Amino acid sequence: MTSAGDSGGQQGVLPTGPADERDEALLAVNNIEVIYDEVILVLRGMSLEVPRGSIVAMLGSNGAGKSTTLKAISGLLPTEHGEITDGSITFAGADVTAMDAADRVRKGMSLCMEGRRVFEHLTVRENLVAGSYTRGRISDSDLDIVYTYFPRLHDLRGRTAGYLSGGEQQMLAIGRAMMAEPTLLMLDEPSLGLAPLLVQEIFGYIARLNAELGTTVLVVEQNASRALQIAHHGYVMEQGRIVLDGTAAELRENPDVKEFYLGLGDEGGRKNYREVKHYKRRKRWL
Amino acid sequence: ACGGPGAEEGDGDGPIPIGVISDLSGATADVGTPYSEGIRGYAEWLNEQGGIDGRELDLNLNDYAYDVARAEQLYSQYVNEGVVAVQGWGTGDTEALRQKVAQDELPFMSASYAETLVDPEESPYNFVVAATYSDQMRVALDWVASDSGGDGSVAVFHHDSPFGTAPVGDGEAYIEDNDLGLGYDSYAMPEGATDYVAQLNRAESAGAEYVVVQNVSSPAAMLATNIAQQNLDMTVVCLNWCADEQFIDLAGDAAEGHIMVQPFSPPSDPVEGHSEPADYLESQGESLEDKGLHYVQGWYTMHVMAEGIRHTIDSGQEVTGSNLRDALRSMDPVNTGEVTVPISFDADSHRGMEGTGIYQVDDGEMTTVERGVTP
Amino acid sequence: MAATSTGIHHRSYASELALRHTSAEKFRLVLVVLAVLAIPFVVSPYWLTIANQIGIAVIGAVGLNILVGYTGQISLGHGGFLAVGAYSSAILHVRGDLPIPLSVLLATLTTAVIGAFFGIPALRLKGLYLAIATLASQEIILFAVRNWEAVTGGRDAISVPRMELGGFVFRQDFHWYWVILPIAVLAVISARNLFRTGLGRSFMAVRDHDIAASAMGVDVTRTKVLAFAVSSGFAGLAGALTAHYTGIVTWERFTLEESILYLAIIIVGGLGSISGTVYGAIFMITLPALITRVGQDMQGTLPGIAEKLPAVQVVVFGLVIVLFLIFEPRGLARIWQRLKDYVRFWPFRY
Amino acid sequence: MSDFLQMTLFGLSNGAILALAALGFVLIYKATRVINFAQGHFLLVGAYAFYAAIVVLGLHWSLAVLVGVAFAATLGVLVERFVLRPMIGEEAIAVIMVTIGLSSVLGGGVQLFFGTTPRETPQFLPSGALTMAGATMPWSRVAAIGIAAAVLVTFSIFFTRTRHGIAMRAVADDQQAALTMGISVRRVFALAWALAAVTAVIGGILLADLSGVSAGLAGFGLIVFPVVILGGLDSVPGTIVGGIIIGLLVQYTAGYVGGGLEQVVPFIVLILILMVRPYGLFGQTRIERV
Amino acid sequence: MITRSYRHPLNSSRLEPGEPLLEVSDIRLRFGGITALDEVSLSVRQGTVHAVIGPNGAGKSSLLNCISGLYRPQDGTIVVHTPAGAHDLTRRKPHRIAQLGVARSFQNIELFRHLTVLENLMLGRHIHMRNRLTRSLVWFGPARRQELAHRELVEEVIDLLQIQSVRHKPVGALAYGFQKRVELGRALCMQPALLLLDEPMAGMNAEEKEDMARFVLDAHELAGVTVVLIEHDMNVVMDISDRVSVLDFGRLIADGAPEQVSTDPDVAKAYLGEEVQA
Ligand SMILES: Nc1ncnc2c1ncn2[C@@H]1O[C@H](COP(=O)(O)OP(=O)(O)OP(=O)(O)O)[C@@H](O)[C@H]1O
Ligand SMILES: Nc1ncnc2c1ncn2[C@@H]1O[C@H](COP(=O)(O)OP(=O)(O)OP(=O)(O)O)[C@@H](O)[C@H]1O
Ligand SMILES: [Mg+2]
Ligand SMILES: [Mg+2]
Repeated sequence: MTSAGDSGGQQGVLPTGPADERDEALLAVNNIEVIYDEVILVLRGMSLEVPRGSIVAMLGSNGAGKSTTLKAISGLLPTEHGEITDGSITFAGADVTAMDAADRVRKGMSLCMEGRRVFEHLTVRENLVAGSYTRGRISDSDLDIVYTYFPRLHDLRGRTAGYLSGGEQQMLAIGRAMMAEPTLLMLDEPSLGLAPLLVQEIFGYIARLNAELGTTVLVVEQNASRALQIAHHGYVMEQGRIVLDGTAAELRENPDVKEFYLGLGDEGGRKNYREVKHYKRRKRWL
Repeated sequence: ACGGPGAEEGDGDGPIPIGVISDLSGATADVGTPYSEGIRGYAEWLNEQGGIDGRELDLNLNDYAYDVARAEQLYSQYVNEGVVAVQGWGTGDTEALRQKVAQDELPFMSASYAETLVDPEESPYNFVVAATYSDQMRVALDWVASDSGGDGSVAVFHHDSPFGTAPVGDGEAYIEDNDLGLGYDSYAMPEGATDYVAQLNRAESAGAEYVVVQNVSSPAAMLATNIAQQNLDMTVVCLNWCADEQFIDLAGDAAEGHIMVQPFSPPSDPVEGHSEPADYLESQGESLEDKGLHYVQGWYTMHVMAEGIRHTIDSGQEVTGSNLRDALRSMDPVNTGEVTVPISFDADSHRGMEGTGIYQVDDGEMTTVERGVTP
Repeated sequence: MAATSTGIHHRSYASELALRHTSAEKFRLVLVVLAVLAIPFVVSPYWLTIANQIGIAVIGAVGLNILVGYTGQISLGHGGFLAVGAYSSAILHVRGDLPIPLSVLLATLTTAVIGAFFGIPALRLKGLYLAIATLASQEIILFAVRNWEAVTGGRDAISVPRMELGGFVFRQDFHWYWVILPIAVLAVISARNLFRTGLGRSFMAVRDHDIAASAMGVDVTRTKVLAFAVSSGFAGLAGALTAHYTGIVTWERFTLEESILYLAIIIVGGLGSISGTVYGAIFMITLPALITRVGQDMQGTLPGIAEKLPAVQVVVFGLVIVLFLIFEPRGLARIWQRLKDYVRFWPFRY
Repeated sequence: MSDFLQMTLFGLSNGAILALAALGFVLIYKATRVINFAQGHFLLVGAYAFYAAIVVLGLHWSLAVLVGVAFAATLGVLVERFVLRPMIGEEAIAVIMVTIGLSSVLGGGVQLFFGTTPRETPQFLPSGALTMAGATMPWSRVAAIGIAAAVLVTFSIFFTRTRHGIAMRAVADDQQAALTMGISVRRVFALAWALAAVTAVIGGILLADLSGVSAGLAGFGLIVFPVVILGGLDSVPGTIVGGIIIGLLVQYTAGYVGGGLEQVVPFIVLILILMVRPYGLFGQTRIERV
Repeated sequence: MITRSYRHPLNSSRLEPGEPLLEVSDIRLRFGGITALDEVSLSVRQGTVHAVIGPNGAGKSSLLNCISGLYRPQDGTIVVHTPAGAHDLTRRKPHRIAQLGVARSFQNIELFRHLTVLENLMLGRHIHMRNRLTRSLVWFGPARRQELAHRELVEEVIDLLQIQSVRHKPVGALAYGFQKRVELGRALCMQPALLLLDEPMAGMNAEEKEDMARFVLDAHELAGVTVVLIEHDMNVVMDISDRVSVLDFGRLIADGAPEQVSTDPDVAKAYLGEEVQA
């Protein structure tokens, strides 16, 4: 925990990568439309850009299609009876819309899926080895980078992953995604179910990763205040399309974002959960 | 018969429809295929000869894959098409259809030679064209008794099914009734076994010197191989469905010296009756040696049925199921040119014959020990 | 799936619980009923045999679907339970001289009890382990049938006299059609009923998540055993009908292949769908017959193919199943659903 | 005593072949969570391929083995590509049904080419027999034990030690997650099927040597089920132990009890053991957390 | 505050507010070498919202699982009080515990995926229904009447949770937030005496959390249901709970009123870190 604790100081500090490099879009999603089961239209013209070297946060209520977007980007839709019926996705200048999911990982896109999804019957160590699959043979010392960020995983390395607690599994999932050494790391709700201390650590870690290794990060997150603290840019998604975007700072000041995502009252102070009304203003950007 | 709508009886001068239920792809397809080809071959040959009194046999032959439900479907289709008789195959389907053929009055011949089928009281429309399994067993036991000088011991290795157990009980009774003084034990041969060493060991401990096999060729050949490998001093006596060329081919040297009880004489022991199928096959560019004795068996089973039809027509009757049955019962014994003993039925018994041949494997051939042996 | 419930509004919970809602659905039902009633008068006895076999298969397969599709317990032992039903009813009728309706009923109950007994491994086993354990029960039942000669007559078949009710003898498929059809319809309806009540829901809850089900107060043990009992009860009924319909009971009819056929029916039809079971039974029973038919026709036109035909038929049979499942692994029920949706939402795609 | 030894030796050799045949199930299950009901038919196809290479093409047996293995591997890959791949992500039981359909296609295919007559085995394993303490055991069976042991040990190591072995197990756990690791689920599946087909060929060849080449070989697939389950569906060492237990059990029952009981004894023992160990002797426990 | 009235009482516990409802004493739970719970004792009183917090892997879910009978602690007792007396839960099967009115939701959403929302909620009624095979097969008559009768309470819960629109959808196809609500609803349909909620608000944005908090409070305030709540969001915990227990590595390190616990240095060190309290 020591190393992660250090990263606390990085929060909110913009990463230091060269500006011009950051401006070039590493990932561009152009107007995609996604349909599940040939009938359920989930994404309706979704567009998004992730500049190289930046951290981009995506917010949105449950069911808005955030996970679907990430699955579309990483090529997982065919495994769920979903397909991209329109639009395109480019990564590092190449069109990857129809590329096989495994090949995308080889190209440097790595997704850490929602809900942990560790390999239950494998040990922690074997999970990490599986994560490094695209890198060919690795030695045990290659695992150290993950162990330094998550010392707990080192202690648990011989344990069967399925028996870890929720938070431990989440660490493992992120560590495993790291092992592929991605250029673009996509995280789907990394703080889900984590204790405050760990949330803090993980966001610190994401920021550090971005700053130290230059990894581009696209993070979907419900903990909007955390996400907007480390992100450079943010998108808000509703019902299958982007309804708002801007720099993180702009979004933090937007009144709607404040109310719906940051849980702040009109006066800017935090609302008390006990006092929230039954029938509230329900604004949608549609 | 209850043919239902659209059924046309095989009357008039048109072809005579006959249904055939064959196993061409199921569990017993290895022997079912040549048997079925024999049936078809005979019909084609007969039709080339001008049929019966100018009327051709119209075979409707289908595979039922040894599946009783499929046999029922096919049977029902045949009834619907107005067949006058049916050639069936296995024990399961023959049993399952026994009541129906009686009700529909369709003579039914099959390759299941269980003793229960020869009693017209129980199965009025079933005709057994060969010596029954029980008769074959009796002949085998007589042979064992004389070969051993009256104090041998027999182990019956049988398929674990009605087919396999059909002669087991009768064999035991036969030993007792005739004071043959033979030891007698039976062993089921589990499906899919890769050896029968354990069973053989038990049989050996029980003192068995003769192994009567009521099963098909492949397991019988494996049994013979095991006996050879274990250097056991046992003589195999194969009944009907393993008494064939396949057994010899599969067992190779291990088959030498073993005995076979087989009502139909094999092509390797040419008799007059082989020339017709052999010539016919030659005209088709094939040979009887390749097809083997089950072809002959199918051929002459169909021959018996055809003779029944000829007798019906000759006696001025319409060709219907019940007339055909009466004809089969009343006609002269069918001569098969020494392939079998003459075949005949009467109102009290549908046992076509009692006599069977005994063969011995010698130098990879079935050589005749004796023909027409009766228990 | 999401699209299916749109467009219909209910005024009471009661109307919502009905099985048919729209007039189109009711109209379709009337058509189906008319067709089913007309069948025996228009088709040949051959197709009537198939219809009867389908009817029996529907009963047995509904039972299997209750267990596999709705309760999530894979079973490879259905053939064994059919055997128990067939033998019980035959023995009760032939040796015990019970009238057939009674012997069939008792056979159904006996099979249910035996099924419950063989369901006990399900309390500990899951998935494929359970599947193989049920395969074991199949083998054990058939072994018992073959060797318990005093009761079952051993390896030989039991011959069952033709059914006679009030002096009327059921000889033909035409007669049997009117026996099998109502029973099959009742079986289908009662299964549908089961799954709109709490009991049926608890079956599905155990399938989807047995831990959560137990936390909801569902007694998982009881539910699983009950599912086995109900399922085998249906199998017993189907087996008993087979016995009297074919007039012969032999164990050879109830081998593993039979179990697999029944599994094929519910998978091709659609797991967890009663109507799918009916489609599946029709499909799987008719398919071999159709293939044979086509083969016969080809025999005339392509004489050379005659010897190869059986092998070709086997290949085609397998191929149809494979292609079918590749095309729609969720079965015929799903295809039918899609067709209906397509018509309903036409010309809009979404 | 010599009877006992005799039965033990035969039990062991049968067990070895059972284990080898079971290995094919395990390989496929481990990677794809599918029980391949066509495994018996792979055995059949393998035996016929070998037979064809030796008898029809007239090759030396060592070449024929290579041809058989190559043929099987190709078949495995093709089957995966065209039959199993479209089923990725479907319910296990639907996939099982596909393999049942597949078995029908394979069985019919073999019949199409080779007919229904059983063929004599091309003898290639050493003939003659090993005699010890009054028991005789053909050399071919001794060789079978050796071959089976070698294949099984190789695979045990593969799964626990190598990266590809781990990838295979990862795919079995969670295909989607494996995809996000860049593990090509397709390639893993193809590999699993190819390997399973290859083990089936080896099993088929050994089996054919003992019992001849005929359609009956396919039935072996079913006899193997108790072995697979007893050992634990996903355990390579489990297949060895399971194979040996069942092999011996069948021999002893046949030898000492008889009456056809040997056919059900494996199943009865299987149920008893499963009641105590629901995942077989070595199978991995399903993890259920809430 | 707008109040709503209910035709059906959602709370089936007849104890007076403030009386001890659940008493966990010295339970110890081990998995192989790991001790998930180590001599944990706590007492939940009727009519309170009792939060359990702690770092990941501290044993919070394990505690809930022990209460609902899914795990069996090696030592200790867990007692639920009803007017009829005290019941030890440690040797009871889960479904028997559910029959005592202990309802729960799960951390990772354990709904019946292939069933519709309605069916899931109706399953919540299971303990109150009598299921007879013959009646079910016949449907007309008692079975149908029973379905209709229980449907009324279920519809009330549907209204409460505002999930009318998805009533007939299979829950597997629902968005996460709805699934969470359905899970809560399923537990409420049991008319619980004690409601155990394992991270009901995980993965939600502020707005959705507000809704969820509202639903929990509705059940608590309007129906008087006693709630045990595991939650990581300290704001929620602070706002809605009456009492907080803190677990760390299987041990209870603090237990008390929210304000008291949040200022405890041990808790801050183990759990909160330098969490900014806005
Ligand atoms: N496999 C699927 N089949 C059908 N519909 C799906 C599937 N996956 C998602 N959906 C639907 O797509 C919509 C968007 O789902 P998605 O998981 O992308 O939302 P999300 O924004 O990630 O929500 P959350 O915050 O709850 O994770 C939802 O309405 C969901 O019901
Ligand atoms: N079924 C089980 N088998 C083995 N170990 C288990 C099991 N369930 C829980 N554990 C272990 O017990 C410990 C406590 O787990 P638990 O799930 O109760 O934690 P938690 O407090 O709920 O954490 P989180 O906030 O991450 O959900 C963990 O170390 C976990 O690995
Ligand atoms: Mg999501
Ligand atoms: Mg937890």
